[in-house]
Amino acid sequence: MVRDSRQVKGGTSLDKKVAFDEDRCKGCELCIEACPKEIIHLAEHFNSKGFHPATVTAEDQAKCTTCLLCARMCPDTVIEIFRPDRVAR
Amino acid sequence: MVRDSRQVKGGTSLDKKVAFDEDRCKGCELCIEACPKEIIHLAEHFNSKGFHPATVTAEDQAKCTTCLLCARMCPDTVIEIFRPDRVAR
Amino acid sequence: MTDLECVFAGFGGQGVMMMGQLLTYAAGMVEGKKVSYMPSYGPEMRGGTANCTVVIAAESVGSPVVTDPDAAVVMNQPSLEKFEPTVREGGVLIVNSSLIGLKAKRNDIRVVYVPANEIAVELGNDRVANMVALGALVEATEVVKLDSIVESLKKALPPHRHNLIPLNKTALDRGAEIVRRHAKEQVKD
Amino acid sequence: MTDLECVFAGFGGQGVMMMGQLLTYAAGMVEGKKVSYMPSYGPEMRGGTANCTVVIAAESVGSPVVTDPDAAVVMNQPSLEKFEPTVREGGVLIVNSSLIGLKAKRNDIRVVYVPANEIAVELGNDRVANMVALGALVEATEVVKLDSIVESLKKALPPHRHNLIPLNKTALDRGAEIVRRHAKEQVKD
Amino acid sequence: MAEQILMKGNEAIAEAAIRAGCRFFAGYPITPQNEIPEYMAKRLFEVGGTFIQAESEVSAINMVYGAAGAGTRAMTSSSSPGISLKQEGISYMAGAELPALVVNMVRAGPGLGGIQPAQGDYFQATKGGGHGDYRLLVFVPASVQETIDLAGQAFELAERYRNPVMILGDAVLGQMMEPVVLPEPADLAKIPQKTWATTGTGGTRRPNVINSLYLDAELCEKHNYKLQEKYRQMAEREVRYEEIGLDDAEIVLTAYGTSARVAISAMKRARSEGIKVGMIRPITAWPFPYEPFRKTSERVKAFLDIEMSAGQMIEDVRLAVQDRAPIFFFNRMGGMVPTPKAVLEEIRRIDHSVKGDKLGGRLGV
Amino acid sequence: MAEQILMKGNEAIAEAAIRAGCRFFAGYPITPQNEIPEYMAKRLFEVGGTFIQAESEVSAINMVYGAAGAGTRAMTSSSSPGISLKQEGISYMAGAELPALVVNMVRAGPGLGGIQPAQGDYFQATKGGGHGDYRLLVFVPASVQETIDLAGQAFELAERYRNPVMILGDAVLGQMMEPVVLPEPADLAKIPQKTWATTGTGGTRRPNVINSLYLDAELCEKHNYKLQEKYRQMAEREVRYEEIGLDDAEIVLTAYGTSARVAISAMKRARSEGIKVGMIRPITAWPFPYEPFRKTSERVKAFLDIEMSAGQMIEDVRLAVQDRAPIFFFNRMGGMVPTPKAVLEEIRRIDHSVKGDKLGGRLGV
Amino acid sequence: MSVKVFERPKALSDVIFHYCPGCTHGVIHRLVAEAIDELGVQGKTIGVASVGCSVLAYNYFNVDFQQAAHGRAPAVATGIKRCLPDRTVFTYQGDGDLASIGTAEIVHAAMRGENITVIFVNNAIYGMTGGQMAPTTLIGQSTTTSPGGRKPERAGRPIRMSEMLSQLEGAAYIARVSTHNAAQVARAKQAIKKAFQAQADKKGFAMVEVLSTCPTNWGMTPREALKWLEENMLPVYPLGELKTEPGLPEPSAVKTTVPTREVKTE
Amino acid sequence: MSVKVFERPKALSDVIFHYCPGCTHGVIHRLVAEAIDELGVQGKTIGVASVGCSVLAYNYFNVDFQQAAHGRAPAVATGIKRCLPDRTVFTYQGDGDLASIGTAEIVHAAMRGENITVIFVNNAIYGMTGGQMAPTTLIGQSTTTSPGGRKPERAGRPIRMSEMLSQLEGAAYIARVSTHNAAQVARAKQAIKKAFQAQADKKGFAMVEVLSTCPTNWGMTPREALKWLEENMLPVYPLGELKTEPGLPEPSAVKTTVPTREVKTE
Ligand SMILES: Cc1ncc(C[n+]2csc(CCOP(=O)(O)OP(=O)(O)O)c2C)c(N)n1
Ligand SMILES: Cc1ncc(C[n+]2csc(CCOP(=O)(O)OP(=O)(O)O)c2C)c(N)n1
Ligand code: SF4
Ligand code: SF4
Ligand code: SF4
Ligand code: SF4
Ligand code: SF4
Ligand code: SF4
Ligand SMILES: [Mg+2]
Ligand SMILES: [Mg+2]
Repeated sequence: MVRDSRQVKGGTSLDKKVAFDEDRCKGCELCIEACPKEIIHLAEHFNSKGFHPATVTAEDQAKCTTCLLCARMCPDTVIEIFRPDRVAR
Repeated sequence: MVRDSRQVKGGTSLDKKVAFDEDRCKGCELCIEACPKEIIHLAEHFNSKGFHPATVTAEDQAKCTTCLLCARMCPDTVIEIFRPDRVAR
Repeated sequence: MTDLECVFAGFGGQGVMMMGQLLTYAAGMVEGKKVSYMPSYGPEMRGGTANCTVVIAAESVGSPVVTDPDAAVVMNQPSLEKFEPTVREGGVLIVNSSLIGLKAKRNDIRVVYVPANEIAVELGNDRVANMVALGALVEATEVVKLDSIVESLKKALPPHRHNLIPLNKTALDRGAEIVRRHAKEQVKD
Repeated sequence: MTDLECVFAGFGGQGVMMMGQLLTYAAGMVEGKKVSYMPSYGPEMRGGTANCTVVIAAESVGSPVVTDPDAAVVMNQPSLEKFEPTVREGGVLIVNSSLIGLKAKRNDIRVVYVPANEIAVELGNDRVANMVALGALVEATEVVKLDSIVESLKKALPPHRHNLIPLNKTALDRGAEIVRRHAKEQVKD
Repeated sequence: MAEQILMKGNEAIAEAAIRAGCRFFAGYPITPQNEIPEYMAKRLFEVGGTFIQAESEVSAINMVYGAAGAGTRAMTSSSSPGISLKQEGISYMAGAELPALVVNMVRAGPGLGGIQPAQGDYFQATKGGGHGDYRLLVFVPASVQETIDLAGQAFELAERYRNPVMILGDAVLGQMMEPVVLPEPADLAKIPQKTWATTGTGGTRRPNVINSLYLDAELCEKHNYKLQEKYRQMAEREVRYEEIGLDDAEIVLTAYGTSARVAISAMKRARSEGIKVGMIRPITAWPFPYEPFRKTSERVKAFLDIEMSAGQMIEDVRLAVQDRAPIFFFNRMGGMVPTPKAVLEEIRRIDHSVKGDKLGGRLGV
Repeated sequence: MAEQILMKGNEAIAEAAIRAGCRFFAGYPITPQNEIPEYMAKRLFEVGGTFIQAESEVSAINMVYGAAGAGTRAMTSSSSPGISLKQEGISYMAGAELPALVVNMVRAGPGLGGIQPAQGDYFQATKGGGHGDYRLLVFVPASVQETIDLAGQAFELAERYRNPVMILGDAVLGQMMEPVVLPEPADLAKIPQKTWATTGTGGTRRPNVINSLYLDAELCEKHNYKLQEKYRQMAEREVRYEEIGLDDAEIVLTAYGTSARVAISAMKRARSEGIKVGMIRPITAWPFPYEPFRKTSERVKAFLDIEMSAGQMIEDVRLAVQDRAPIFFFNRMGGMVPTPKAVLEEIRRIDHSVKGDKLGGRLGV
Repeated sequence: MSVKVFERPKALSDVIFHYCPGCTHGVIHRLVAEAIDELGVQGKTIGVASVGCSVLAYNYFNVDFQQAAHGRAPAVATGIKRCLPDRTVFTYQGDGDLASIGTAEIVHAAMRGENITVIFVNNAIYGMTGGQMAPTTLIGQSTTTSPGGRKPERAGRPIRMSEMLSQLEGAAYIARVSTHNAAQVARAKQAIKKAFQAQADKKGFAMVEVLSTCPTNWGMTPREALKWLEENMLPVYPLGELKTEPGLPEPSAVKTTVPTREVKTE
Repeated sequence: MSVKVFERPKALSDVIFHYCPGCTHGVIHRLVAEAIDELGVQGKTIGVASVGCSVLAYNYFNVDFQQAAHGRAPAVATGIKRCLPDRTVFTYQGDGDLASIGTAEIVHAAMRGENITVIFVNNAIYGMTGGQMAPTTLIGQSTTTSPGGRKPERAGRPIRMSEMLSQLEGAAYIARVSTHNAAQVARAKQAIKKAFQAQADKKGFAMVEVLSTCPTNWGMTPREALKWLEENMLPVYPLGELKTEPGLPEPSAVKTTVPTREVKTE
C-alpha cells in the first residue's frame, strides 16, 4: 500500500481517525450499520441539507480501528480515514 | 397412421407412386438429392414458370419405394406419394 | 373575491400536497366552486422541496399553473425564499415559524407567522402541523369555510381513521385562531 | 433526334442490365451525351423479369423513369407482353425471336425480330445474345455509334477478358446487320 | 353516475379508457405520464383486461398493434421521447388501418430535454412523425373533464375510421387534478363486431389478414388513395374547436391545451381592461379547424397564437388566415408555461399596435 | 481528376461522404438503399474508418451519436420505416448539437408499404418526426451529381451549425446511374478541431459533456432559444433552390427530387407547345425557399406542385404563395412515379383554365 | 387401389410460394402447416409474419394472419395472445428479424413466458434484402456487408439465440433442428409440433430454430446449399432440444386430430 | 503524524450526488472512480451515462462524458470506442436501461465483443421514474406497475442478464457483485477494476452487474434495504465471476499507477 502523506487539516492526526465531511452526509446510517466498533451515530443537529449527520465522538475516535468499513459503505464519500503512521507501516 | 382414402385423379393407383404437380416445380433438384433410388430427374421441357420440372419416368415409378424422402425435401409441395393399399396397412 | 390562487410549499413529508388537495376538495367538491390542483413534480425522489398549486374560481379556472399567487403557505425556509417574492401585492403569506427563523421581507402583503409544528406537538401529533397552517390560510383568505375542510377530511381519510378528525379539526382551528389574533393585533398597530 | 428513352427487358441472367449499362456508358462516357440509367428492382431474388431504362439526351435528362419509351428490347415473352404496348408511336421494338414465338401486334411502331440466341450460339457463345440485340437497337435508333459500344466494352470488361471483345463486336455487328436487312426489306414492301 | 370526483389527468384518462371498453394496455414508464400505466396495472386486470409493461415503447406500440388487430380496444401512452420511438409502429397501424388510442403527455425536448410541460410535438402528431402519408385524429384537450370525454370518444372514432387516435396532452394536463364526472362504463356487448379482426377463422370464413405491405406499386397507390379518402372524410366530419367571445372580438387568441388555459386567464383580464379579445381553441389539432379561422380573419384586427413551442400550430393558423390579418406569436419553451400576465402584456401591446400605435408585438411570420 | 464516371446514386453518396471525410458509418439493411452500407462495408476500412452493421436502426443512429460526439465525421442511412425508428435518436442529436449525415432513400408508406420510390417523408424530415422543437438541414437533390455535391457539403454544414443534416432522396435517386465527377478527397488534417468533442480530457482541460438533458426548465428554455437562434441563422443563410425559366413563366411548376426530374421533362414538352412554364426547384426542403415563391406569386398565373405523396411540400408552397395565385396539385403515391405526359396534361388543363376556360385542375388547397 | 400417403397440408393455401428455387423456407412452411393440421387448430390459429423473405407468409397459410414490423413479431404475438388466450398464436421469423433488430422483443417474450410458438428460420444471412450479414453469419462467410468474410474483430462471432434464450425461465421449449436432409426434416417436424403442443398445454414460450438455406445469397445451387449448411452451420449451431419443460409429451404422444400423412423413415 | 488511508477518488467530481440517502448508486460511482484512478486512465476515459437515476453521472465523474438515450448506451459507447480505440470507454446503466429497453444494444455489444466496460446497476426496480417493475424485479415484489407483487403468469420471472450474456463468445468478463456490506463492496471494486483492465488488455466486452439498493422505491430505510437485498436478491442473483477470459490478471496483479488507498479487510 502506498500512503498518502498529506496532513490532516484542522486537527492533529492522533485525535481523529475518522472524519466526516458533514455537509455531504445524508444521514443514511450505512456507516453505522458497517462499523464493527459501533462508535458512529447521527448527531442531534441538522446539517445544511437538513439531515442529521453521522459522527463519532471525540472519545470514541480512539476506539476506531481504521478498518475502513464505514468509508467503504458510505454512498456519499463523506468519510475520510486516517491511520497513525506507525500502524500504516 | 390414419390413411387418406381419396383416389388419385387422372391415373390408376398402381402405375403412379410419385406424382409431380409440374407447374409448381422450380427445378431445384432437392428431390433428386433425396431419392435413394435415384429415379428422379429434371425433364427436358420447361413448365409454365420457365423451369425444367422434376419427374420420374413411367418405368421408374415401379422402383419407387414410397419412402417419402423426396416429398419431404421438396420446398414447394410439388410431390404427392401414393402407396398400394396393401403396403400402407 | 372568491377567486384564489394559492401555493403550498415545504419539504417532502410535511403534508404539503395534502393541504392542497384538502383545500381543492373543500372548494370544489363541498362548496361547488371551480377548482384545479397542480402538484409540482421533479426528478428527485427524496428530499428537496415539494409544492403544489390550487386555483379556486367562481366561474371557471384558467391557467392551473400559477406564478403570482394570491396566497402562499411556506412550511420551510427554502420555500419562504422561493415563494415570498412571488405573492401578489396585497396577498397573504403564511409562514411556518416553527421551522423558519427568518422574517419575510415584503411589506405589501399580509404575513402571518404560525408556529405550526409547535402547536402540533402541543396537540400531541407532529403530523398535524400542516392542518394548523391550512387553518390559518383558510381563515386569512376566507376562500372556503373551515367546516368544508373538515368535511373533506371525512372523504380523504379512510373510515378507520375518522377518529383523527377531531384532532385535525382542532389543529385547523388553532391555525385560524392565530390569524384572527393577528388581525386584531394589526388593527391595534 | 439524338434524345432516346429506351427499355431493356428479359429474364434475370439474360444480360439485360448489361445492355442498358453499355448503352449508357457509350452515350454518356464515350459520346459525352447526357444519360441516366435506372434499373428496376423488386423483392424477388431469382426468376421473374428484370428490366432497366436508359435515357439519352443532348441537353439534360429529365425523368429517369420512363413509361412510354422510344425503343424497347424484349428478350423474352413476358417482356414482350409488358412493354410492346408502352412503346411510343413511331418507336422501335427489338424482339428476341429465338425465345419469343409470338409476333408483335402493333403496326404503328417498327418491330425488328432478331434471333439473338440462335446467332449467339452460331457465334459459339450463348451469352452474347444480349450483344446481338443491343447491336440491333443501336442500328435501329442510331443513338450512338456501334464503335462507342465497343469502346464501352473495354471499360466494362476486366483486362484479362479483353480477348472477348472481338466476339462481342461480331455479335453487335450481326444484330446491326439484321436491322439493316430489315430496313431494306421494308423499303421493298 | 353523475357524481363529481377529484381526479388527476393521467388517472382520469386511464379510467375513461377503461370505461370506454379499453381492455388492453401496453406501455413503458416515462415521466410525466407514469400514473397512466400505474393506474392500468391496478385496474385493468379487475375488469378482465390485460396490462403489460412492455420492454420498450417500440414493443408497446407493437403489442397494441397485435391486440387491436385481434379486435380488442387497446391503448398505449408515453411522453415525447417514447412517442418518437413509436413512430414506426404508428405508421404501421395507420397503414394496416388499426384502431387504438395513443396518448402523448408532452414534455420538453428535443432529446432527453426535461420533464416539464411543453407543446413541441404538435408537428409530429399532426403532420406525421412516422413515414408515409397518414394522419392521426389528434385530440388536444384543455381540462381533465375534456380529456375524459375525448378518451371516451377516441375508441369509437378509432373504430369507425379504423385509424389510430392520439390524445396530445402535456405534463400539466397529466398531473393536475380537477373535479370531473365519469361516464357510465360502456356495454362491451354493444361494441360493433370487428369482422376484419384476426380471431381465428373458426373454419367458417376466409382468413383475415392485418397488413400494410403492398409490393405492387399500383396496389400500394390504391391503398393510399383509400386512406386519403378516409382522411378527407375525417377532415370533413371530425373537426372540433371552441369559440369564445368572437362576436365583438378585435384580437383573437388561439392556443390549445395548457396554453389555452393560460390564454383564457389572460383573455379575462384583458376584457376586464376593456380590450375586445376572443379566442379560438382547437380541440382537434388534426383535422385542424381551418374554417373558423378563415371566417374570423375577415373581420378581426389581429390573431395572437400562444404556444409552448417554437411555433408549430402557427403554421396551420397561417394556412387558414393567410394574409388577411396579422398573426402575432407568444411562446415559452423548454418546460416553461406562459403566465397569464405575460400574455396579457402581449395583448396590450397588440391592442396598441392595431389601434394605430407602433407595431409592438413579435410577428409570427 | 475531373474524370467522369458512371455511378449509382447510392454508391455515389457513400463515396462522396468518404471523400468528405466521413470515417464512421453505422446502418441496417433496408431496400432501396442497401448499396450505401454495402459500399461502406467495402470502402470504409480501406481509408481507416469504421463500418458497423448495427443490430437495428435505433442502434445505428445511437452509434452515430457516439461517434459524432467523439469528433468523427459520421453517417447513417436508411429508408422510411428505418428512419422512423431513428426519430428519437435524431431528436437527441439535434438536442445535443451533434453534426452528422442522415440519408433517407424514401420508399412507399405508410407502414411496411412498398419498396418503390415515394416522397411521403417530407413532413417527417422538415417539420420534425421526432419530439421537441428542432430542425434538420434537409437536402433534396435531383441528380446523382447533385447528391455528390450536397453530401460533400453536408458534413461541413453539419459541423458549422453543430446540427444533423439529412439527405432526403428516394428509390429512383438511389438506384439510378448517371455520369458524375467526384470531388477530390478532403484533407482530414484541415477539418476544424472539435474542441467540444469527448476525446478524453488528456488531463489538460475540463471534461467535455455531450448532453441534451436540462432538468431545470429555465435552462432548458435557454437551450431551446439557443437552438432556435441557430435555426434562424440557417434559415437565413442556407436556403437553396433552382429557378428555371421564370422570366416569362405564367405557370410555375414546383417539385423536388425525382418529381422535379419529371417536371422538367414535362416543362420542356409544354414549352415546345408554346405554354409559358417555369419552375422553382427547392434544393433545401428545410430551410424552405419561401422567398422565390413569394416573389414569383405576384406575377404568375398559377403554380403546379408535383409530389409523390398526398401533398406535403404543398403546405410550404401555400405558406409562401398565400392567396396570391392558385396552386394546383398533381401527385402519385405508393411507389408510382408521375409521368411527364400526365404532368403535361395537367399543365395544359391549367393553361386553359388560367386563360379563362373553366377551371380544370385539381386545386391543392 | 392406392392410398395417398403424402400431400399438401390443408393449412397451406393453394398458391405458389415466391421463394427462390430450393429455398428451404418452403419446407419449413409445410412443416408448420402439417403441425397445425395434425393438432387440429387451423380454425383457431393466428400467425404473425415478420419482415424477411417470409414477409408474405400471410398469403401461404390458411389461417388468420398479422404482418408485423421488422423484429416485432413477438410483441405483436403477445398482444394477440393476451387478448385471445385460447387461440394458437405463432410467429415466423428470420434470423435478421429475430436475432438482430428483434432481439429485445424475443428475449422479453421468452422472459415473460409468453405462451406462443416461435418458428425461427436461421439461414445465416439477410435473404430478402439481398444477402447482408446477419448476427448468425459464420466467421469467414462472405456477405455483401462482410466482404471477404465475417471478421470477429469487426463484427463479432455468430450469436446462438437458442442457447441464449434457454437461460430464461420463461422458455419452456427450445430446440434447434435442420432441413439439410429428409431425416432432419422429419425431426424438425416433430420439434415444431412439440412447440405447438407446448402452447396448447400452456407451458409458456416455445421456439424452434430451424437451420435453413439461402442458395441465392449464398451463391450456390440448392443442392450445394444443403451440403454447405451441413458442413458449416452444424458445427456452430448444434442440433437438439436445448430445453424441455417437464410434462411436455414425447413426440409420439402428441395428440393427433386429423389424419397424419407421415411415416417414420429413419 | 497520520496518513490518510481513505479519501474521495480524483476521478469523482467535487459535487454532492442527487441520489437519495443510502442509495448505493453513490457507492458504485466511487468504486468506478477508484478503478479509473488506480489504472491511471482518467485523462483518456469517456463515460456514457444512461437514462435512470444515474442520468446525471456526467456531473459526477471528472472525465469526458456522453449522455445516451434510454437503453442505447452500449451503442453510443460502440460509436465512441470504434473511433477512439485507445481510449477507455465505459457505460453506467440501470436495470431498466440495460435489461429492458436496451436489451438489443447490450446483447449485440457483447456479441460483437465490443471492447468496452459496462457497469450494470441492478436494483430490481425503475428508480428514477418512481418505482415501476423492472425485468429484474423479484417474484412477489410490489412495485407501482406490479401492485400486489410481480406475478410470473403476467410478467414472467426475473431476467439474469449476466448469465444470458455469458453465453456470448464476445463477452470476455462477466461478474456479479453486490453492495450490501463492506466486504462485498471491496469485492465489487476488484471486479470493476478487472472489467476496466480487460478493456486495457483488449479482451472484448466486460460487464459487472452490481446489485444495488433503492430504499426510496423499495419503501425501506437504507439499512433495511441492505438487508432486503441480501436476503431476497442474492438467492435469485448469485454472486461471482460468471465468465473470465483466460489471461485476465488476478486482481492483485492489476497494474496500479496511482497510490491505492485500499487495504484488505476481509
Ligand atoms: C425497420 C426495418 N428495417 C429494415 C427493413 C429491411 N429488411 C427487410 S427484410 C430484412 C432482413 C431479412 O433477413 P432475415 O430476417 O434473416 O430473413 P430472411 O429473408 O433471411 O428469411 C430487412 C433488414 C425493414 N423492412 N424494416
Ligand atoms: C425512451 C425513454 N423511455 C422512458 C424514459 C423514462 N425513464 C427514465 S429513467 C427510466 C428507468 C430507470 O430505471 P433503471 O434503468 O433501472 O435505473 P434506476 O433509476 O433504477 O437506477 C425510464 C423508464 C426515457 N427517459 N426515455
Ligand atoms: S474505520 Fe472502522 S472502526 Fe473506525 S469508525 Fe469506520 S467502521 Fe468504525
Ligand atoms: S454512510 Fe455516509 S451519508 Fe450515510 S450516514 Fe454515514 S456518513 Fe452520512
Ligand atoms: S418416394 Fe422415395 S423412392 Fe420414391 S421417388 Fe421419392 S425419394 Fe425416390
Ligand atoms: S424438390 Fe420439388 S421443386 Fe425441387 S425439383 Fe424436386 S419437385 Fe421440383
Ligand atoms: S433470398 Fe434466400 S431466403 Fe430468400 S427466398 Fe431466396 S433463397 Fe430463400
Ligand atoms: S430513487 Fe432509488 S435508485 Fe434512485 S436515487 Fe433514490 S434510492 Fe437511488
Ligand atoms: Mg435470414
Ligand atoms: Mg433500476
